[in-house]
Amino acid sequence: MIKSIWHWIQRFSSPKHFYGMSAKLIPWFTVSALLVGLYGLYLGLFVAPTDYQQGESYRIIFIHVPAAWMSLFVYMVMAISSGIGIIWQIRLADMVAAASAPIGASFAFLALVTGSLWGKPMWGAYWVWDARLTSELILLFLYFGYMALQSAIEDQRSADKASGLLAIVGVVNITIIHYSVEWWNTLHQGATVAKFDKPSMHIDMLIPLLLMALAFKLFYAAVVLVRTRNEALYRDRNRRWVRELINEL
Amino acid sequence: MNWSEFFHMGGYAFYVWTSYALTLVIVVANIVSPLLQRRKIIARIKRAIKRENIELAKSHE
Amino acid sequence: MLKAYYYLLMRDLRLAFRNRHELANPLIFFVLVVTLFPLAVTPTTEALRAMAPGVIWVSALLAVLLSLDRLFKEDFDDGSLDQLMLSPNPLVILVLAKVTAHWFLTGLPLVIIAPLLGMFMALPDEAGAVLIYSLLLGTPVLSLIGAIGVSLTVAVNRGGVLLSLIVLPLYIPILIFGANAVDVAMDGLPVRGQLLFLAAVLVLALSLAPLATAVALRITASR
Amino acid sequence: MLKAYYYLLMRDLRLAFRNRHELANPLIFFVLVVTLFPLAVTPTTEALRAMAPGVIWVSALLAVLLSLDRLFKEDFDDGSLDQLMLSPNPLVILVLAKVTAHWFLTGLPLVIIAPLLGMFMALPDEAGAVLIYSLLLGTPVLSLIGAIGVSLTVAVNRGGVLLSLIVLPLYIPILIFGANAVDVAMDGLPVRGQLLFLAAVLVLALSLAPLATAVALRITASR
Amino acid sequence: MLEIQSLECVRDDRLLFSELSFSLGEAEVLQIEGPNGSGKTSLLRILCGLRLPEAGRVLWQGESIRSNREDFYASMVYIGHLPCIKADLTVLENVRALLDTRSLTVTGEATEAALAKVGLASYEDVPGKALSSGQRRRILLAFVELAGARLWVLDEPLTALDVQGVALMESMILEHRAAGGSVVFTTHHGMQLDCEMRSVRLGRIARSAGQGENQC
Amino acid sequence: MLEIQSLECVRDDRLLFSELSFSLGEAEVLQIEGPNGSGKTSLLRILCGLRLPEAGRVLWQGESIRSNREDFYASMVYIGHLPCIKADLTVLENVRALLDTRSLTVTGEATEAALAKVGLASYEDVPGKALSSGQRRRILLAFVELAGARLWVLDEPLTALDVQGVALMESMILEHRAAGGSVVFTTHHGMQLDCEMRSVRLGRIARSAGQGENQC
Ligand code: HEM
Ligand SMILES: Nc1ncnc2c1ncn2[C@@H]1O[C@H](COP(=O)(O)OP(=O)(O)OP(=O)(O)O)[C@@H](O)[C@H]1O
Ligand SMILES: Nc1ncnc2c1ncn2[C@@H]1O[C@H](COP(=O)(O)OP(=O)(O)OP(=O)(O)O)[C@@H](O)[C@H]1O
Ligand SMILES: [Mg+2]
Ligand SMILES: [Mg+2]
Repeated sequence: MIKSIWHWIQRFSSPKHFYGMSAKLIPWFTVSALLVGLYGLYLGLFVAPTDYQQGESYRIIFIHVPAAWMSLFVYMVMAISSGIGIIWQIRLADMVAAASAPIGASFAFLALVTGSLWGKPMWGAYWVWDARLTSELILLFLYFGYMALQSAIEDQRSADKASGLLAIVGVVNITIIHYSVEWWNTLHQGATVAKFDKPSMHIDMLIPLLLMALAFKLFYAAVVLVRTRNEALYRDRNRRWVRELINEL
Repeated sequence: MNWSEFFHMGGYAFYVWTSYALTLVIVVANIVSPLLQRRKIIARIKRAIKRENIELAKSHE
Repeated sequence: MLKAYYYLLMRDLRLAFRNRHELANPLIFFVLVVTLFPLAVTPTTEALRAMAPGVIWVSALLAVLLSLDRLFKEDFDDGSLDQLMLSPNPLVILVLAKVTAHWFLTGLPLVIIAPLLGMFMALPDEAGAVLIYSLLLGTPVLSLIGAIGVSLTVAVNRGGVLLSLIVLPLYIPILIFGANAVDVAMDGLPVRGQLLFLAAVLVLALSLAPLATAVALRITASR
Repeated sequence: MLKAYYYLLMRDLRLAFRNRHELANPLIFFVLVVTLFPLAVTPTTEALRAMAPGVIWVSALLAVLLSLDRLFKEDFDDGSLDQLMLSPNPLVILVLAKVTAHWFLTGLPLVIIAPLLGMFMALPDEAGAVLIYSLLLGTPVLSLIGAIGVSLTVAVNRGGVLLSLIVLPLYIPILIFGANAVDVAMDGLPVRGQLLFLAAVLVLALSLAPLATAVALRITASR
Repeated sequence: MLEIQSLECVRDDRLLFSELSFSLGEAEVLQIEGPNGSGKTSLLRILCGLRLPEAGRVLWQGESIRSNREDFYASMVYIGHLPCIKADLTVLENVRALLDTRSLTVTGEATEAALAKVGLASYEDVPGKALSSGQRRRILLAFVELAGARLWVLDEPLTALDVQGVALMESMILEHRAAGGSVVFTTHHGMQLDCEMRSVRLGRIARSAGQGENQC
Repeated sequence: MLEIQSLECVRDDRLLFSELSFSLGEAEVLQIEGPNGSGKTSLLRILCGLRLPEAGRVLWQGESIRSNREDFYASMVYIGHLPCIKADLTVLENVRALLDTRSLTVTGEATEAALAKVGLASYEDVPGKALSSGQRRRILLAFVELAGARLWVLDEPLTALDVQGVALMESMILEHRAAGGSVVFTTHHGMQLDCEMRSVRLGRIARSAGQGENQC
């Protein structure tokens, strides 16, 4: 039983099989990301009411929060699939991890920049040293570290395993950082954190927010598939299936 | 609500629209870069195949 | 097994004592960096005191960071690391021996000199004591976590800056708690919480980091 | 001669661009170290602002320091340095080419990113501008003086910390004047004097450091 | 003792060898042959478990070396392209350090005898950094001599050795074989061994997958 | 062309050679012989001006090489124990980088021909890090071929080369000699040169000053 599941997983996770299957999935993800995203934008920019405290500036929320969520989510995907790659030696998992890193990094960057753009009108400064901000910044550095290590090691297998290990260690670290910074900062600077307390949100704001979050997830799914396909092509460049595929192009 | 008011964003236009513009840039970059990458990879593999064929031909001589 | 641990530790210590001058290097670096700050800012006593915990801790951290490549780089370059990996003893034990040696040669000296620097930066006495405790608990963790970083980057040439990119984010919790303990002690508040946290992290690192390092070494050795 | 300069410069730049990721490393290190400080001290705006010039300048200095071994270490290890020394072109020119490449790859990026870090540390705008000028004048000197240090220590294995011992004291004047300029600008005072001093040091270093480096290289090559 | 089962090794774009199988019994000497870049070093590193092969297994006494590490490593010794010499340790300390990683305690006399044998008799207290390239390699010979391993894996052991050094290496291999030990080695510079010897030839430089050819 | 006048070299405590004199004319080949640690590498480095001798002088066209550096270096090329290969540059770029330090502009075809000659024809765009030890050394051969120098100084040029590589090196030296160039080299592994050849023998490993013996 277990053996047959194992065989099934292996067949299913072969780059060749993945390459064929993902081609069918990508259009669906792309189109639905576009539709959900446009609808979410419409609701967020035109329908949602003005916030009585923050004025119109709060509309940054519709990209800031989804981007911040995604940056955490993608890191978890990266760490988990790295773990799978290291423990069960499934190459596709390594490829997914490697493909996720640049996407996650760009989300983290987006969250940082939109956050600081929002911070200027709200706090009067682009940047303050608050727990959430700090851990998001460190997260960006962890992404950079992952990508730098991945490209610095020549041997592809070593690169995957080494950077995967780093991603896993990073998860432990991010959790510790988050709590430690929170504790450290509330000791001295409760005020900043209090600003984050989510006001009970108006439903007309909540719905576009959730829609945008969904759109970002769908978008990630589409992009990560394309990137993983690239990784598969590149890493299997000497295998027959890639050669045949390229010859047909 | 008229358009100029909409673009004005209650005085927060710079912050809001920079955010949205950056989002657009990043979304586009995320779409374009893997496509370019794909093109590069395919070109590279094609070159490798060509080179091998030349070498194969040579070694048969 | 214990014998292997002991021999390797001794070899590393002996190697370090062969070039006495190198022994003092992390220490001197530490002192130099700490002294740079009073030179760069207007040194009023209050300003100095306010930045002292941060400056001392950051400098200690950088000193450890810079001495990290002592840990495996040379062994990697001359092939000794291959021989370690081909040892019949568990790699974890050997890693632990090397980390111990590293701490004796960098962490410990920093702990010993720290009170002097505290004095230099006008740190009150009670905070000076906490500085020592926090460094005593914190520096072994820096060596342990650093070992993971070095083992991941040892095969990369010009890996120095890459190493810091990987290791510095991992050092941040220790830095926050270590410096914070000193900071809080300056205000005369209790610091048990911070020190307990550092101790907990030390135990955690001691049990997990050598394993991770051993795995990482096997990965990078696969040339 | 100019051709040799150009070719060597190009070779080094190309080598750097071959590993894109490495290109950003000194920069990331710079940003990371600057970030460490607010984490280690209580980050009130005034406290941050007070330490900003010092922290940013010290971090820039450390980033340059750490990237120095890029300058000759690899060439030494793989024997290319011997070939440079056997070149029919004057060694000074080749040294200058390598230093130029080093500055393009480390100093310049630091200058460009510095305003962002000024923002992180709550630096007022006018001080931010002075920060850029001071770094623009100061970082080439760091590369030039650093080159002397590396050429002296390149034959020593584990020379990293030794290098900092040699180089850091030489860096101190630049640090003092650079950081002071920013400090003074924060108070709205004129900074012409400091900037002129930095410019003078730059001219001096540009004319003397390559010569000293060339001599030092001939000495260390005599293995 | 040692069994290689259908190994495959790929580096970068190139398949170096695949379906490579052979085995090595007691008192056997095996040479890995092949031109520059044919994968000899890679093969030896796989054989020691330092590198993972793309496919295939290495067995020691019938068990995979990965599950049986301690046993395997206790009875083999490897020397590669790199000299493993610490610049700051003396010749004597260098040998001892190498032996220590294997948890071997060798008497002082045995060590001295081995150093004398490899021609470093008067060099015991010279630091590693003051040795010429050939002298460094000789320390490794002393290490191999003292390691007391049944299997020797030697990658280009003749590098930098002078004529006398080459003769020494040859006689050491013969002695080891006579005592029932086995040897796997590579070299480009003819080793004249006065004994039966098998060889594995790795293919011509194969630029792409599928072009490798190995004979056994 | 090259004249060595009563050179002396001391390393650490040991006198390696003293009062060593010889000269090298056009179209001459000279081998430096001697066991491990006898000072061959040290001699060659002195000869290039990379190392200062304890006593004695090296003259090029009758002038000291130190006062005449540009001229001397424009007409000699040296390869040592180290490969000078940049891991991140391709084979082609590596050769060009080596030539650039000498301010030589060599046509693309000439470079390709040289690479083909040393057996790296299809490796032009492979990065240095992906080369085996023998392939790295071959890049140096291409460099020597293209450098257009009259004097070649080669320290163990046969290191890591396979049989075919050794034959190539031999033929290159013969060609160079035929064109009027001269060569100084060391090697432990017999080089079969089909030409007149002189040799300088450095003494047995001398442990302390005064024991060195050199013949010329
Ligand atoms: C550089 C500045 C900022 C950064 C790096 C940042 C980062 C983050 C991150 C990482 C999250 C996700 C937290 C989680 O799900 O655990 C988040 C959520 C959020 N952020 Fe920000 N943020 C920044 C500025 C701001 C500002 C100025 C505001 C508004 C005043 C804001 C409002 C929010 C809200 C409302 C959420 C959702 C909270 C929740 O899910 O509980 N952020 N931010
Ligand atoms: N680090 C590396 N990364 C990628 N490819 C490599 C690496 N090292 C070697 N190779 C490639 O692997 C092949 C085999 O190398 P290997 O070192 O095993 O050869 P070898 O038979 O030992 O050669 P030599 O006789 O020159 O020592 C070579 O063609 C080389 O191009
Ligand atoms: N860096 C050094 N410091 C001190 N002594 C050295 C150094 N390098 C070499 N020696 C000593 O100088 C002597 C000559 O070394 P050299 O490298 O010139 O020998 P070689 O003839 O090239 O030997 P090999 O055949 O082993 O390459 C050796 O006895 C060695 O002990
Ligand atoms: Mg080899
Ligand atoms: Mg030599």
